[in-house]
Amino acid sequence: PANAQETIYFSNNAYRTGPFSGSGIPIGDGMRDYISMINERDGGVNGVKIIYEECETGYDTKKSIECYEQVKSKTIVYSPWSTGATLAAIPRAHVDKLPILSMAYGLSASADGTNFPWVFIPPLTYWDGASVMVKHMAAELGGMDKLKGKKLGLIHLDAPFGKEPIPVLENLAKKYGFELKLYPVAAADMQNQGSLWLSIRRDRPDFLYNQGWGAMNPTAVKEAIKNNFPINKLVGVWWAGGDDDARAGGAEAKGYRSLNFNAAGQNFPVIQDILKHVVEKGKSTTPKEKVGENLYNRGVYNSMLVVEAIRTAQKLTGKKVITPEDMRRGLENLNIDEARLKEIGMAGFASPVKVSCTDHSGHHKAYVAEWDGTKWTQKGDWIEPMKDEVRPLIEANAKDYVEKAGNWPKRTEPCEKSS
Amino acid sequence: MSDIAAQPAPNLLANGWIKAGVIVVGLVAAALIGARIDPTGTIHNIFVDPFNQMVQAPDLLAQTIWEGLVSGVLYALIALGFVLIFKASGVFNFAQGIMVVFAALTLVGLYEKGVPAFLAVILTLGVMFALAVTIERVVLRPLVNQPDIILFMATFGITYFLIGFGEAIFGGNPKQMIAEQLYLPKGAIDLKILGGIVSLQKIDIAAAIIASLMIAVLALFFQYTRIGRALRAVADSHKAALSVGISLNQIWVIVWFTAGIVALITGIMWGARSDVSFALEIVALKALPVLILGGFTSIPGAIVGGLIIGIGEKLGEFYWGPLIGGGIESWLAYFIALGFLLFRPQGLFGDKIIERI
Amino acid sequence: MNAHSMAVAGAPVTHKGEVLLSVENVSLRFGGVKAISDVSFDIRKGEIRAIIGPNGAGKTSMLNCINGFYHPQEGRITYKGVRRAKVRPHQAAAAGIARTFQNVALFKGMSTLDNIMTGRTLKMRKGFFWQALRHGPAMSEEIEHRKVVEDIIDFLQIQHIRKLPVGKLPYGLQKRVELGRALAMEPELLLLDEPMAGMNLEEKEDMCRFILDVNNQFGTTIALIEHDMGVVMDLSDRVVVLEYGRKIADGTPAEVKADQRVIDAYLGVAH
Amino acid sequence: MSTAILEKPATAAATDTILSLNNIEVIYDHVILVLKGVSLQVPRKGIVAILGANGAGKTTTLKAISNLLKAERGEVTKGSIVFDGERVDKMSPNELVCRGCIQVMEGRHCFGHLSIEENLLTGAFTRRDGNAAIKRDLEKIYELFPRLKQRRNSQAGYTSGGEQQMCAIGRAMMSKPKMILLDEPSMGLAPQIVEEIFEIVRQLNDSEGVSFLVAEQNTNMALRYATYGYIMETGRVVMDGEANMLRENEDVKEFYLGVAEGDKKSFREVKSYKRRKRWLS
Amino acid sequence: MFYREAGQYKSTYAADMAVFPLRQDRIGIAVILAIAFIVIPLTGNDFFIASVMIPFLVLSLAAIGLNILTGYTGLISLGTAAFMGVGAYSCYKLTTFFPGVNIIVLILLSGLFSAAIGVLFGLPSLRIKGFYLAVATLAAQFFLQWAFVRVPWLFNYNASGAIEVPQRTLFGLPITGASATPETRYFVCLGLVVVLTWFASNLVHGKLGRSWMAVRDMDIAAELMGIKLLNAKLTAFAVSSYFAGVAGAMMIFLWYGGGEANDVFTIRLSFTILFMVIIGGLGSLIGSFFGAAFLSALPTALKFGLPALGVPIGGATAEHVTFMLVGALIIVFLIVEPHGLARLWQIGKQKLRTWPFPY
Ligand SMILES: Nc1ncnc2c1ncn2[C@@H]1O[C@H](COP(=O)(O)OP(=O)(O)OP(=O)(O)O)[C@@H](O)[C@H]1O
Ligand SMILES: Nc1ncnc2c1ncn2[C@@H]1O[C@H](COP(=O)(O)OP(=O)(O)OP(=O)(O)O)[C@@H](O)[C@H]1O
Ligand SMILES: [Mg+2]
Ligand SMILES: [Mg+2]
Repeated sequence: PANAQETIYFSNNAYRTGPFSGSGIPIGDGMRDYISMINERDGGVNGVKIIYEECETGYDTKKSIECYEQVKSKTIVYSPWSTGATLAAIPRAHVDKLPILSMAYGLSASADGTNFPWVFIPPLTYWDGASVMVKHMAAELGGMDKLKGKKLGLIHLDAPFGKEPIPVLENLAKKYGFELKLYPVAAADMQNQGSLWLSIRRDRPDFLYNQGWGAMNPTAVKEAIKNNFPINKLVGVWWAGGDDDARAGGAEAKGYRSLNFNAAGQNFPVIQDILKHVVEKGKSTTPKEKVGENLYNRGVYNSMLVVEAIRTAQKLTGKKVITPEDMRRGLENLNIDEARLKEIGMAGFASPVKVSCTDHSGHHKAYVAEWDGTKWTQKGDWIEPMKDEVRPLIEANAKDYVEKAGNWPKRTEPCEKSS
Repeated sequence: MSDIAAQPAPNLLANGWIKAGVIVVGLVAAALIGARIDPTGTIHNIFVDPFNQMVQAPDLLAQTIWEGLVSGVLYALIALGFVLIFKASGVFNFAQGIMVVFAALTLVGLYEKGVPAFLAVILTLGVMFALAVTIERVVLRPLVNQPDIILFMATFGITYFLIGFGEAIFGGNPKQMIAEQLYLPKGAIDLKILGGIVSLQKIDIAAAIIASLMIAVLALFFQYTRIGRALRAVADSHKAALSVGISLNQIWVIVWFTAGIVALITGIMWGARSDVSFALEIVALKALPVLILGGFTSIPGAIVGGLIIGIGEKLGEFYWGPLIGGGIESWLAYFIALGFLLFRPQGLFGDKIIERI
Repeated sequence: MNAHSMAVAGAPVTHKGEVLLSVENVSLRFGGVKAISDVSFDIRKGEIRAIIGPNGAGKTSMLNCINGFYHPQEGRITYKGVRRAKVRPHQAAAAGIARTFQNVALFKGMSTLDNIMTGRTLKMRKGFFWQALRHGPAMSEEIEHRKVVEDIIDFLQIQHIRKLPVGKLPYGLQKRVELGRALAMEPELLLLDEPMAGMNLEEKEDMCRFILDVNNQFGTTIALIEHDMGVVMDLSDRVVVLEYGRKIADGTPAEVKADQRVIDAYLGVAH
Repeated sequence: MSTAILEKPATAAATDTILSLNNIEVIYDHVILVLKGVSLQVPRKGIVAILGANGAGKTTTLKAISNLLKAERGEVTKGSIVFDGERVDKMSPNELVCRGCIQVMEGRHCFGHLSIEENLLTGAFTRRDGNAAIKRDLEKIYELFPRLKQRRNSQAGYTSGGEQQMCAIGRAMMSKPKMILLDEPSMGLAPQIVEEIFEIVRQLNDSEGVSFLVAEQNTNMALRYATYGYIMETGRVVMDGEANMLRENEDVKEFYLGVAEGDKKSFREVKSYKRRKRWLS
Repeated sequence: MFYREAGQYKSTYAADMAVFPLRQDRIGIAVILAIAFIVIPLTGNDFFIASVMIPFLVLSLAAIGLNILTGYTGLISLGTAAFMGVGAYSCYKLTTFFPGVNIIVLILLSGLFSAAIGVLFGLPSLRIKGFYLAVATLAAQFFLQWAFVRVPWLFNYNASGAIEVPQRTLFGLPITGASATPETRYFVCLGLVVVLTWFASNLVHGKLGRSWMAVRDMDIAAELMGIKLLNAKLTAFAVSSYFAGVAGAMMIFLWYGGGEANDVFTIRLSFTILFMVIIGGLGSLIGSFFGAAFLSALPTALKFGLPALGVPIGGATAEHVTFMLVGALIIVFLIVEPHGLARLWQIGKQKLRTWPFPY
């Protein structure tokens, strides 16, 4: 058993308040419960307890920055939980030498580990997501060649987060000969999409990809139903895959799809353990039936990445209590294969993740989830992103970022031999 | 006829409307000429193409206008809450948006606790009444006769408080409106006209009817009853109203409670369209241009303003938005309102700003 | 008081006795309400001209026409021999017309001193950047004008309220500050709208003294609206009487006082 | 301080006074002491005048009575106010109006966006005796002020100063009060109308027994109609007495009536600014 | 007893017209400046300087800007955040074009662009008044915010769609970018704020300030005094937007250090600044500081203070309690003194002056 002082501190930016708390609460719960489970069940990671704390941001960049300043000297990894917060934290983290884990959000270019040694964006980026969407569309149509002449609409929040997939989709549209239509939604109009759906009615796109967030998603689902848009042709990015997002549409939302990289539901040993060690002991704020919802499980997944990275770091350094520096190494050498997934009770829960010195994302597989009226189910196989499309874009943009920043610190951290 | 010549020619251009008309006609003429000269360029896209589209797909035009109409009505509902309080106490109530959220959450929250739908409505009204009384006692009464901007600020304090309070009680999760339980109609009427389908949501029709009724009743109430007159008097001058024996306390409770009722109805209607969540508060900002366009003090102004903004915004976004990449809806409403205001600085139906010396 | 410091800067174009301002056939309507119908009169250089009449006769509206706040639909107003079609109020101010108001129109949030200093705005020239520095030329200009303003403050005996915000002063003092603000503009024509309303006798006497002094020492022409007949009769050189927007009499106080129409319309039997 | 040192007719019986102020002190903004112990009585069916220079505190006294001070961040910190046998200093203004005491504020304060007629009708807000009675009284007001009838549909904000003053007075009369507090009723009114207003005061007083407390600068007029007068100076009552007695007082004559040393002086002849005589300084 | 003006006679107008005529006030200011320039950098930790002081200074500057418009000139603006955004983007463009020019100079220059845009949206103020004018400023707010997203030129076509703050140095010391220490950034902010506050104070105490206040208190009378309304209002818009613009540039370059600028300059921020101005005291420069301190530092203080008071740290609950407390405090302060914290301050001083007597 570990010495009482042997703890690792991990602070997470939570947003249990504010307009996006609907997503923030299940995510935060999932993250917290997984860590609690590890502490309860295993007494921590290799015997070292993790002290988990939340810094409430209300999804406000100003408060996120405040949280960064507050936790930077204590936490082993910074978990920004918003694109704005990630962008603001990236330059700081490079100086403060604090790893950032932005799981499938944030700056896509930061997947370039050569230029961004401190930022990690597994398992995939928005750009990968966009390419998965195109592949899914092709699969539905019956082959990549069938894309020609089709129309893909992109509903997106009119903000950098929403516009993220545009460059990739534009490239792919050119390559495969389909047409891309953009439908921006201003933040103030998230719940007010009337005219946008009129335009959709006019343009009759074959598929819609929804890079949406918050209240924008349920509204989009409802509007799609209202406008008789075939609901199974509306596919959301993974952040548009909340249970509440789909539930809003009622029975007619059946068939709504979203990309996903974690499984939903309770049928996994890991979730069962959480139920057993945390929820049923009254140590969680989540009601039992909400455990296993999509966003909850995503929180679990994120915490799993943190825990596995700690484990990796411990192994690499031989220390029990690790520093942020060590954590960076842990994240960079993360390698969760099928066997390991099985060990931690996550077989089938996610695809294997491997991060390397140059590739801080891994561009891993995602799948398409479908709402069956009450829960999310997997539809088809896991889809590999078009890495060869995405990777050059990432490298070019990373280079651009570093050039513009002027005096960007060169990577001095050595790559591990193994990776 | 000879004496006409003797009179000085009336300066027609002095009339704002005529001036506006001349400018508009001039612009249109210039544009049409421009479009003729250059049949594929920008000018053509701005001035000719959208109209072509309207003619070619009249069903879409009709649908657009209907959508505009509906969102206009919904904006008007929010604006109405503002107008009521402004008209009756001169307070620009920043908290109206959060009151909408709060009312809707209370309703849904009670229902989730197992209270039958209609009883929940009544209880929610009770809560809104309690809120009105509290606001009057705690906030307004000590701030009698303070400048408008101070009261405006106080309503911001209320907003902050209600956000914290509401989230603490109801949590931040979005909730679904209990539209069906309240027997609000579902589904759509699909009209096969104009060579296409124009689909009218029943809930939207209901919203339009409810809003129009409410606005009519309130407008009459304000104009023709003793209390209505007193409300307007209070808006003019707290001090003078006090001096003639109008009880500000009572008036304020009445008004804030009425605004609370409007907030509940607004919450139900908006909630049925999307979801009930704190994000709805942001939609309340959309009421500002409506309010300003209609005039802060005019109840009919709220509906007319709402319709103009709603339809203008939808047409603008639908036909002209794509020219500059769309999403112009976020600011178009303000420019529409600004345009009208340049000709009528007090809004379409607002009380004229008294300038005397 | 310090007379020379207040000497009117620009040499007057007109001489005593000449017509300074003439109003010809002026009519003003608001929708259906005829505030002024076809009124003509003139104001001569250096005189005190009273305008009297029952309530709502159009006196205030007349002053508003003169300094460009209202624009009459018909008629001409000629000032210093120049007729301007549509004067803007600030143009009238620049031409040397100052005024006080029936319902005190002071700048409520500012101190007495600042209120009177605003009267000097037109006379201050230093640019934005000097003002931002508040040193050098801008400061010496401030000081120069401050001296003038202090003279006015002495003259009106309001030293003790110099730094108080005017909003809460008693009504009578507010009227006095307002007069000070108008005087600070060093006007050629001073329009006074009921300067003595709400004052008791003693204060009225003081106010009369101020008006007479301004008139005598600086030759400022004064147009005066007042309901206290004692004041009007004693102070004014000539009186014009309005009723329902029409002129019903014009002449010396004695003449007007004896006019039966004026007695019926305005003075009542008691006088 | 107390006014007891000044001779004063013994207030016969408490029931005969409709309003009495006992030694009240008023502070604005928590720091500005304005009234320093003011006591006064208004007999039932009496007309009492408050006289005094600018800033003496007349308006403040009236507002203290009608409880309008709170709206200006002032408060009565000492003393008591009794109206019709009841302590009223903690009441809200509208309760006071319901009990029959209404104030006509200095400087008009009409409801600018309401028409003249609506202004008058709001005066009847507290009345419960039916529309017919209100209509009748409205006609009566129009008779008294024919000018108002002509302008009945104009927005009050656009009417002339005098018209607004008439409107404010008429509005107060619409509430059928037992007592009216009049603050500078003559301000901005044509002489003829001033006369008329005081006639109305007398008439209401005679026929309907309405009591009046009038703060007025037109001393001459006020003392002619009032039965009793108080003279205030920087927040204190410095002299009081029967109206005719005050009218004979030499100081009052000189400073308020302008008829010292015999007859009235012309305003032109006032040579120098007078040394201000103050009773207290 | 200690705060008396007695005995301090002014023998010149210049002395009487000084911004701080009382010796005690001058000493007070000196002490505050000494604390700001010496004590805070010496004793404050990084968190305090970076997350409390810098936001406070930046928001104070924005609040001063808005106070000039709303407090001094009486024009309500709900577009402050957008004008701040203009400053931020101008500064970004300027530093891309002129990477060699000192960033402080560029920050000061970027205010000019925002001033120009401010004047443009200020034009309707001649016809439109009061709350109605808010529509013009709202139009600015939403239009500019839209433009910040839609015009990629503004953010140099960065894939992130955000301003990425480059490193810039002064005498070799980095003052922007990641390696600038909080202390350095704090000193730059403080210097800018002190100088600009001094300018603002000069302006509002001079002719221009008087014209603004005249327009605010009674525009009709002001015009009859010869003040050109359009000029007065537009200069107010220009100066106000200038301050906002500089504050915006400081916000991104010295505080946020990059990020998704569009989600920074939202209507929320506009409202927050307006409320800072109101609660601090309309028409008072010192009030702008009080207001900024109240609304920017109070939530942070509560966040750390509440656990000390025994309220559970549980992020969300603390946040809810903070919201409720801030709301309640706003109302309490308004009731105690509607004219803002600045007035409260004044009354306090007045009480000190007459102390130990109550009146
Ligand atoms: N802006 C306006 N709009 C409408 N009517 C107006 C306006 N200005 C003045 N009037 C009307 O014109 C008439 C004359 O008003 P004015 O203020 O000139 O009267 P006055 O002679 O000054 O009266 P008083 O002695 O009562 O001040 C009044 O009946 C008034 O209602
Ligand atoms: N709201 C206020 N705040 C602070 N001081 C005030 C306020 N109102 C009045 N005062 C002060 O109280 C004193 C008495 O004022 P009040 O208005 O009662 O005088 P008054 O006798 O009615 O004078 P007037 O004849 O000019 O109307 C004045 O010195 C005035 O400055
Ligand atoms: Mg008049
Ligand atoms: Mg008074």
